[in-house]
Amino acid sequence: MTTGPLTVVKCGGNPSVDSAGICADVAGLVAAGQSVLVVHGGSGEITRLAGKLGIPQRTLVSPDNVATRYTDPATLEVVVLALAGGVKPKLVAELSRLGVPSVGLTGLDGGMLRARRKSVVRSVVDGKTILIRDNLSGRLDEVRPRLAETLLQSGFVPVVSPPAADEHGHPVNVDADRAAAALAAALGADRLVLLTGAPGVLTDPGDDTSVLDTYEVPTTGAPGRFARGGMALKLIAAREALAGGVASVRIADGRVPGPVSRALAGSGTAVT
Amino acid sequence: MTTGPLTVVKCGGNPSVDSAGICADVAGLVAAGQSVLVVHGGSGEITRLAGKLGIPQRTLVSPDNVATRYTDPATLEVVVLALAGGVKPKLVAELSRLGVPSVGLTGLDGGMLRARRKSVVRSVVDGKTILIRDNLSGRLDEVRPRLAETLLQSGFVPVVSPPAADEHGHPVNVDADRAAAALAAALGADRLVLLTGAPGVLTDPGDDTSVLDTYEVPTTGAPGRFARGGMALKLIAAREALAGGVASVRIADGRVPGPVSRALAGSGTAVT
Amino acid sequence: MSTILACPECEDDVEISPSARLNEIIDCAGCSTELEILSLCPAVLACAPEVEEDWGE
Amino acid sequence: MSTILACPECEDDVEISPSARLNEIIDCAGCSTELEILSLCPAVLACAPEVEEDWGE
Ligand SMILES: [Zn+2]
Ligand SMILES: [Zn+2]
Repeated sequence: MTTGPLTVVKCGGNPSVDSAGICADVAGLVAAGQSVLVVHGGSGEITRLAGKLGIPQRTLVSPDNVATRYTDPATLEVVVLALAGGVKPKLVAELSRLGVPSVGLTGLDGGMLRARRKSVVRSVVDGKTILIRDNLSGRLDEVRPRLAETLLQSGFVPVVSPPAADEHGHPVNVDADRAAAALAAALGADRLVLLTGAPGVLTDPGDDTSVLDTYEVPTTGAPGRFARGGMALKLIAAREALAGGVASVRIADGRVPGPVSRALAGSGTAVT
Repeated sequence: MTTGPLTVVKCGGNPSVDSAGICADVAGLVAAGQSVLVVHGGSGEITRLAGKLGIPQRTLVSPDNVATRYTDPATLEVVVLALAGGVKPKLVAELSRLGVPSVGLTGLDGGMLRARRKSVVRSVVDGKTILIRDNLSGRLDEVRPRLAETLLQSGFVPVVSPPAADEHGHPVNVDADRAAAALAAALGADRLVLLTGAPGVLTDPGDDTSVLDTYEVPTTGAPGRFARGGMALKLIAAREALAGGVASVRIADGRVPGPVSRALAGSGTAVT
Repeated sequence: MSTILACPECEDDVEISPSARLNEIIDCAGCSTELEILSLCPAVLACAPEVEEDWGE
Repeated sequence: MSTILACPECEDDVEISPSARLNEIIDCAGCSTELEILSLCPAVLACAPEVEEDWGE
C-alpha cells in the first residue's frame, strides 16, 4: 500500500519525449513512497505502423485550428495496435526493469474510460468547412476509477492509454491529455504533469525561451491566444483537471533528463 | 469479492475457436459467483499481421515433431502487437459488453510471467537437425501471482497472454497453454480448461469421433503416442497443471456453443 | 456554373458554387443559418447539425 | 566432395558431407557425441551444446 501523494504523468506521443528518462523518474517517485499513474499517447508509433500497413493518415483541423487524427475504422485498429501492442508493453517492460511493478491498461479495461462518440465533427479542408461523420473518436464522459484505485492501493503503477469504450462498448479514440486530466480528477490526484516536446506554454511557438512560468487559462471557450494545435488540447485538459480538483497542473518539457522531477520542482508552466 | 471456484480458461489461437461464445460462457460463470481467468493465444492474428507487415513466418519443428513459431526479433514485435494490441482488446471489449469487468494483461504486467530464454533450440530442416540461436522464446520458470490475485479478489477477470519477461526484463514468447497451466497452478485454480480446434484428445487426428474421455499422460518424457504438434504442448501443459495441484484439467472443443460450460459439464478429454 | 437553391430555413436564394464539396458548410446570407450540402448532383441543402465546440465545458 | 575432420571428443574421423548446413548437428560414429558444424568453409566442428528436451519436467 502506498499512501504518498498521487501524481498523474502524461507522456507523448512525441518521439522526442524521452520515455526511458520518464520511467527512471517514475521509479524514483515510487521508491520515495509516492503513487504514480502514467498516461501515454503514441502518435509517432501510430504514424509509423500506419505507414507500414499502408493505411493513409489524415488530419482533421477544426475551425478553431485544433488538429486531430482522422480516425476511420482502419486507423482505429492501428491506434489500438500501436498503443496497446507497441508503446505500452515497452513502457511496462522498462518500468519493470527498474523494479517498478506496472500494469498496462487501456480505457477498455475495467470499463475505465467511457466516451460518447462524436457523431459529427467539423474539419477545414482547402478553406472549406466539411462535416465528417465516420470519425471514431469520442469525448470522455465518465471515468470508472475502481480498477486504477485497486492497482494503486496494491502498489502497482497503472500505464493507461486510449481507446475508451463508447456507449455500445466499442472502442473509440480519445485525447490522451484529456484522459489524463479526467483520471487525475476521478482519482483525486494531487498533481498532473503533462509532458510535451516544448519547455511549456510558449508565447512564441518558435522561441523556446518564451516559456511562461504560469498561465491562467480562460475558464470557458477557446484556451487563449497562445494556444495552437496540440497545446490547445493540453490547456483544455489542464483546465478540466483544475476544475476537477487537481491542485497542481503543469505543462513541462518531456525531452530533458528527469522530466517528471524537474516539472515537480517547478520547471515548465503552471496552469492556473 | 468472489469466493467461488476459480477456473482458468485457455482459448486459441485457432481462428475456428469461437471467442464470442467463450466470452458469453465466462459471463455466465462470473454471474454465478465464480472466478475466471482467461488466457489467450492468437496464432491466426499473428500470421495475418505478419503477412500485412511483410515479415516472413517460419516454423521450428523439434526432433520430437513439435512445431513452434520461429520468433526472431521482428516476429516477436508482431507477436506482442497482435496479442496485446489485437486479440486482447477485442476480448476485453466483448467481456465488457457482457457486463464482465475484465482487464487485459501480458506476462510483463506486474512481472507476472518470468521465463528463461532458450539460448539454443533444435529444429529439423530438410531432415537435418539444426541449432537455432536467435529465437526469442523462453520457458516459464516463475509466476508472480500477486497482480492476478489482486484483480480476481476485486472481481475482475484477467485476460492474459504472452509475452513473458526474460531474466533481463526483455519480452520473450512463451507457450500460451503452458502459461495457462502455470497460472492455474500458481493461483491454486480448481479447474483448467484448454480449448482447442478439436473435440479433445483424439486417437486418430483425422477422426473427430475418436475422442478419448480420459487420457492418462505419462508422468515424464514425451506426452505419448497420440500427441502430435500443438496437442503435445497441450498435454505437457495439462501435466504441469496436474503436477501443480490443479484438480481438474480438460482439453475440450472451443468451436461449439458454450464451450466452457460444456467442458465443465464433462465434454472433451479429462487429462489425468 | 453556380446552382441556386432556396434556404430550407428562410427560403432566400443560396448559391452553391461549382467548387462546393459534399458535406460542406455554408452560411445563408438571408438568415445566417448554417447549411450543409447533403448532395451535389442534384444539389441538396439542409440545416447543418449542431456541433458542440468541444472545449470541455 | 566430403571433408574429413577429427572428432573433438575422441579424434575419430567425422565426415562432413557437401550438403551439410551451418549449425547442423551430426553424431560421431566413434563416440556418439553430438557435434555441431560451427563453420562450413573451413569446416569446424565442436561438441554441440546440450539442449534440454523441454517436456516441462
Ligand atoms: Zn436562410
Ligand atoms: Zn567422437
